[in-house]
Amino acid sequence: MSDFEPKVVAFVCNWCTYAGADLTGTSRLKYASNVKIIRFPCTGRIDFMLLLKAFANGADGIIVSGCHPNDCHYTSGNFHAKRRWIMFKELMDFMGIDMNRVTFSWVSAAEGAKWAEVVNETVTRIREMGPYVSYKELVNKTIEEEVKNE
Amino acid sequence: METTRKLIRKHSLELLYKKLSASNKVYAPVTATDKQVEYKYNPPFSDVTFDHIRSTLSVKNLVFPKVENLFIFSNSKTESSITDVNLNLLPNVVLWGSHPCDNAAFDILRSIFCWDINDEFFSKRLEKVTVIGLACHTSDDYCFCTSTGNAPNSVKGSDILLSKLSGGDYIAEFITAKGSSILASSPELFENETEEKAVIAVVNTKFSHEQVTEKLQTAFEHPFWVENSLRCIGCGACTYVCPTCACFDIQDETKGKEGRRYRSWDSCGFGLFTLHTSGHNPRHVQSQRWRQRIMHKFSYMPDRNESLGCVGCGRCSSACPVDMNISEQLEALQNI
Amino acid sequence: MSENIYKPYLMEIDNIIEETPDVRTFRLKFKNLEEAENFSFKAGQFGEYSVFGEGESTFCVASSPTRKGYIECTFRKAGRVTNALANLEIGDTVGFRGPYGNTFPIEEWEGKNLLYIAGGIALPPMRCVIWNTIDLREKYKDITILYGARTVNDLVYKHELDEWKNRPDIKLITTVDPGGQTPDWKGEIGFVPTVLEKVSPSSDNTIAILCGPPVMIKFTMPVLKKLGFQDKDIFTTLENRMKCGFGKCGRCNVGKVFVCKDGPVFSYEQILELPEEY
Amino acid sequence: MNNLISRAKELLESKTVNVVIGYEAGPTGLARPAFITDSAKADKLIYDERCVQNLAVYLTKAEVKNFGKMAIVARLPVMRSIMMLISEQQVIGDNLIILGISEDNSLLDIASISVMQGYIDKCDLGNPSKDREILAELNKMTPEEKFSWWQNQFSKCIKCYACRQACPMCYCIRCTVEVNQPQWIPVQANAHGNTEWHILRAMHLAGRCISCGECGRACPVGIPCHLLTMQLADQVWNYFHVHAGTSDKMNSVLSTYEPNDKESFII
Amino acid sequence: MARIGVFVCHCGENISATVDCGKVAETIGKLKHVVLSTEYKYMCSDPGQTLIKEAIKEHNLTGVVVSACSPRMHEPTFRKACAEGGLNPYLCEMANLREHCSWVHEKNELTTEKAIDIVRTQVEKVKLNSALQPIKVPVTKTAMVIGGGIAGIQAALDIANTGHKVVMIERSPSIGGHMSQLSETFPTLDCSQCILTPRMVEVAQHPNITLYTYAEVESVEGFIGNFTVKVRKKAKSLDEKLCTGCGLCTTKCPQKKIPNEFEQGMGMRPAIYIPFPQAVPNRPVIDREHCTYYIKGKCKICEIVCPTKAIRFDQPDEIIELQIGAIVAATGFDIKHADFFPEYGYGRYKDIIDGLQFERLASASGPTSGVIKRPSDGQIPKNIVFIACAGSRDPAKGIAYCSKICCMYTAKHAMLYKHKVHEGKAHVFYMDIRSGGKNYDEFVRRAIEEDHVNYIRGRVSTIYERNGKLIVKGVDTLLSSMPVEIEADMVVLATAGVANSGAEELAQKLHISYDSHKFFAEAHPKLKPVETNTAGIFLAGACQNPKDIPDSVSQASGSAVKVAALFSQNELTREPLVAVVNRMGPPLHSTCVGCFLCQAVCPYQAIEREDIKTRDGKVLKSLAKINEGLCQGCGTCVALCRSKSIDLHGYSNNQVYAEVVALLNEY
Repeated sequence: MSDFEPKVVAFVCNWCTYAGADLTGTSRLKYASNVKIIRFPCTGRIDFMLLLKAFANGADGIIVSGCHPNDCHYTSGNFHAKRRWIMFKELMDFMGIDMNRVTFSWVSAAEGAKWAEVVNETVTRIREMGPYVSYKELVNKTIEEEVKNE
Repeated sequence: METTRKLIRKHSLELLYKKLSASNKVYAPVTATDKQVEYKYNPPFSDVTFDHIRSTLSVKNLVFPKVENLFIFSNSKTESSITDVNLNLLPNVVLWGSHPCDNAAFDILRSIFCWDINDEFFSKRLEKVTVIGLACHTSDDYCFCTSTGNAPNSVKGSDILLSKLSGGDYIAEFITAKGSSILASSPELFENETEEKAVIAVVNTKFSHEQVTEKLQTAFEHPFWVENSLRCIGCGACTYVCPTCACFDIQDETKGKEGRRYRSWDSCGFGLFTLHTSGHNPRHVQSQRWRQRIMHKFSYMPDRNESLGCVGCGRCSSACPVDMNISEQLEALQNI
Repeated sequence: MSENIYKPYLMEIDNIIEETPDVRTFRLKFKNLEEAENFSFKAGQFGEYSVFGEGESTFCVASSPTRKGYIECTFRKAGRVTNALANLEIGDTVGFRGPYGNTFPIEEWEGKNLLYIAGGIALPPMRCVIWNTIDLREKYKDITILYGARTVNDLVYKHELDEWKNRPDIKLITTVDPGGQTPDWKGEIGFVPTVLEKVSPSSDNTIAILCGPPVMIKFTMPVLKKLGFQDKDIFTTLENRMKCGFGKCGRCNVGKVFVCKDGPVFSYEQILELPEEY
Repeated sequence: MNNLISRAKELLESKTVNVVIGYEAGPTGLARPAFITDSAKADKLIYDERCVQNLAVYLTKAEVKNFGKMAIVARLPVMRSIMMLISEQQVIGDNLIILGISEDNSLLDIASISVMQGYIDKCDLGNPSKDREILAELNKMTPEEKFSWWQNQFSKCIKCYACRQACPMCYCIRCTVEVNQPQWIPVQANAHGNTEWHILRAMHLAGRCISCGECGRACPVGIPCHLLTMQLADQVWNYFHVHAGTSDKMNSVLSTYEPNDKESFII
Repeated sequence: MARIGVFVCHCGENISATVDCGKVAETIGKLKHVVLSTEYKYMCSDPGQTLIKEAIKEHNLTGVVVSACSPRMHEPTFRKACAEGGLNPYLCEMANLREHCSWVHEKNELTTEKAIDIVRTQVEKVKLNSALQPIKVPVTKTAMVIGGGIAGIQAALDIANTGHKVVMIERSPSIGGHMSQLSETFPTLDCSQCILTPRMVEVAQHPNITLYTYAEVESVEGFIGNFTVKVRKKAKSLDEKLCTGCGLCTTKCPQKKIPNEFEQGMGMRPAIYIPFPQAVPNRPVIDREHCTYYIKGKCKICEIVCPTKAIRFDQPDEIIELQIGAIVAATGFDIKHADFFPEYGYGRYKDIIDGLQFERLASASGPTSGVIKRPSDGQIPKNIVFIACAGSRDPAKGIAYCSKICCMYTAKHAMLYKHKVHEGKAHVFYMDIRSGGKNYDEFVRRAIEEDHVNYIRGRVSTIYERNGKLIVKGVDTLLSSMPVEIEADMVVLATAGVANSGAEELAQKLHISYDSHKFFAEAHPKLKPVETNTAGIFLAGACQNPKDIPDSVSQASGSAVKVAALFSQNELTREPLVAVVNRMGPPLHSTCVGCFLCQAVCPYQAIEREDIKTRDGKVLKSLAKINEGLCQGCGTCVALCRSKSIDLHGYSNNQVYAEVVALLNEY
């Protein structure tokens, strides 16, 4: 697995983490290129199903990041998101779906360096964990079985 | 045609099972940990149950899987190409120990899938199936096979029908050429029939399906439907466990450039089933959907497909979370 | 040909007309010439059109069987498949299964007057039979087309409406709902039933073919009856949700009638016998 | 039971209600939901341990709503469901008469929603004890064990949606599984589609599940899917100290927040 | 007919140094629906933008992806360019190849691959974009100012002077607020009333201002530009048109022992009263709670003496409905009163007073005509102690914040005292001296150095009476916490400034948020200090947090400009990136089930209830409906909606889903 390069999707809010990641760029800080960002207006907009869709489409890891509590551009979106993630994480843990593959973080528009850290730490962790075989199998194995007609 | 009847000892049955397992996939019922009876491929003989009344699901998935690929496609910038599923690669399957009601369902399914044009996904699968049925020696209140023209020891749909003898051995009745070929290939396992009688469950007739069909001709607007379906919660349990329900959906699924078109089980119990894009729904309330299910099986199918759409297995009633008992309702319908 | 009855023909989009912002007409040509040779259909039949990866959608063949070498379909962006279809370009590939269903009994109509009444997006299922009878013009007597839409913008086949308007052997009446007209609108203003009553075509030796939204049908039927049309001389098409197209998937039935097999064309006489499930 | 029958008769005869939703015994001896519109038929009503279905599911069903004023036989889970349905504006409390049934199967005097609230407040609102035991067992497993345990369960799922239909809180006109733009949940009943369906269902009931267990009981293939929502109900209590269905004015946990909600995993 | 054009920018070498732009353009060109995929050195330059505009026309593009820098930088630029090229600007998306790719990664194949993934994702998204039109909201050009203190007065005058109508609501009988109670103001020591009363009069006489005193906001509905406000005009028991303000009634009223609010309870007033001589309007009201007639049913002396027969005992409260375009909340603050400081014996000892009471004592128009007399016996205190931070910055008392004005007014009080009682001694206990502000610190230094006020850094632990003196015990933390004991004749507490009574209720009526101290919350602590979270409602003065006069006035002018800016347009134009509720066909077929959980998550009260009714008014169904005027497009409701009946323009479910799929799959 030494040459395994994980695919990591980042779901970030426009006002804090996206801007923070812009600052990482402006500051020319380097981080792993495995992470690709999808922009949302607010963490409150991020549907938990999208995380599953990312795994189903082959992501090995996920980062979800937005404004620090109290800093939400829309006042409360991140607070709602927080409750949503608490519940989601508990459910995933209960079902044995590995939440160590998801990094939840608050990265503000000023924390360009933190963004680089979050990315690098996540990529290193996922690289060690290897590809997310069990979720991929969930999607692929069943199709193969159906092709074989049971 | 006069059928051959042979005796097969319990231990020979095991030998037969093992022999068949070596060259086929054998699909046989086992009792799962949670008391549910489910069919599995090639389970150890010791796990196979001979005493179940009914499995949780029917065996229709052998010929009508819950998900089935219709073809594989591939998309490029402007082109698309289609690759067929090779149905010839389907394995031979021996369906072992299924009851006469489930076996009778194959003909009914054929009347749906092949009534007009031949659905080769269904028919090719059916060709590959050899049915070693097992006559019922027990039954329960949900059973009503005798009301639908079946019987606990009906040979309909079976290639071989086993019946349990009071001593624990079995009578094997060879009904079709497929069945006889098994006898021909393993004559050593069978003995001649004795005087011992088979134990056959008693299932009382609850209604006359002919009368029900007759009544339904004019019952479309009857208040019966609303009154008797108020407690129906609109799930698809009855249709999915049913051995003869064959409604399906067709969907696409892609991953990157590749994808497949498949069909999957669908249920007339769902509102979405008939919902138009405009939001209009011809069957917009549950009573209409419940009516559709009964009408389809007991009126439309006798009319269009020349077969009754029900084998009287009672699965839909036992699976129903709110006790929508179909034989009770049919009994009532007979008398409206 | 394969026995896979679910396998569509591969068709290439030969032309696209943007009828309204939401409505498109595609002209489709078979990619495989052999398939094109063996293909035939009749007025009133429908098919399953597909975008690979999105699924199938059901609509009528909108072109006339008298025009060989291609088929046309007209659809409105409404669901997943039609939205995907609307995104396609000339040269792209789509799937087509069909033709399915019964046909308009145009042979039986020979020697009669034809009155076509359509509302909104219901002209496409009728366009096929309209062109079919126009192309066999000498076999029919008067042909009258009454077409209404909510607004001028919602009228489809604008170029063909012009053509029909200018033909001496066709009487075309177009109308838009009150408020839906533009300053230079020259047609009628009013709902289809009202305009029908005003035009008051004779029912003598005439077949009426009626397609439109349920509310239009509901209010047009009494007018037709008043004009003296018999139930057996009024035809319409039913459109139920469909998947397979050949009477197996179980959803389009109205009572014991499969719309996909026994329809989509029904006489009003037949409709009256159906339970109200459409 | 006699109390229940006489009360039902009285309500129907006085035209206070048009229907009494309760239980009757079916031909196989099972209890099942019954809709009594005629006081002469009120004798059919039963109440005992066999009466398990959550009748609140009917309060949002179109054909039942048409009755207008109705009375409903309600044990604790049904009462809590009613609270949830009122708070989510699906049911108007004034149109409803609660025929409350206590833990020892006797008729309660529930004159109003606030009386019902008082009754609920006095009850044990946690998960049923038999489910608590299974939950504890499951929570002891390793993640891999949990995954395979649940995958084994989900492999049985046929997507009949009995779990959804039996749930009083799954009253949506359109379920997410019926949305195809985008196709959030794969339509087919395979490992992938089934897993995501059960995740979706549990998440949609997070903070809304009142632990009646009806989803698991309704499942024709025996998937204990109620454990998913019950686990979340436990967690809702742990994190937010809220029990669903305890007030008719409550906002759901996921549609509200406290600035100081505690979590330990966001960096 | 999706026809997408993709433009890959080199950004000089900023992108092309690490990303193989040629390869990106070539790979993306092979995607379905991409009809043009090209690269250019500087897309944001004029020639770059021209490239886009020409391509839109030439290729009849239905979508554009500019693969360049962050959309936070140039999205407006390229959207504008697209609009100029004839393409709806919302059909343009940007792929961030610079900040999120070339600048943060080394030059290698992986970086180029990532760039391709990023662009592909935006291509898939833009196919699902829809042409949006900016939202137009009509604007009613009448502002409402709630509160007639200095902040409200300033805001009202500034708005009125821009030519727009203003309605001012004041709940007490006169405008003027706390400033009218003050004696002199820091740091200039000019007379408060002298600078305030002309402005009060101006408000009353301004042709653009309608003043409602003795009135309160009853309810607020609607949204920016379109509020409907119901105002309760409390009965003054007086026909204001007839009353000349002669004041005869107030002198004849037999009930004279009512604590005077204006004098902070230091004086008395009758039941029919004008709050203070310079009140605007200068008309009395009857205090029905204390009036003998309302209590006992007889008296009516005022009616008898009134020369113009203006008294109306049976006058009811009146509710008026006003159409308002913008609201300025300027409801001010209050200070902590009795019982809050048991350790200081406030309430037990008459000679412990609060700052506002001292203002009245020092005021020439006050109960003592400006002579500093202590309340208990009217003696002039010779030794006076001022205690700053009484309550403020004391988390134990639940007030963690600094009340901001106390340091300054305490210095002023000490100074005024020294100016009036030359031989007296003034002591000030303080924690820190906060005197930031123009000439503020100089002012405090003056008190200490020129007026010899004794500043002691330390807290007072207790005050008790001994031999007619108030013994103030504290420590001097600058002198190694030496205990300090002062025998004072009078003690003045600079009590904490707190939210005004009724602030919470009003905030709820206005649907604006407020903090845990019930001060109104600004939309952003730095960048939107005047706005609230509800569009069209602004803040001025101490209702947001305690402020001094110049700060209140500045903020008032600030909010006035916000209102004027809003009123400068006939229609409000808003970004159309708002939520929408699915209305599949006729509303009856909407997939919304009406659970209204979305209402609870919306921070902007943008979700309304829409009842679908039959012709005879029976409600068939209730649906959520988004008020486009209020929605800010956060999308929290979208993620919450179980039936996916709400979607968000610009970040629709279809779009974000397509992005996830496109990011992870190659086509």
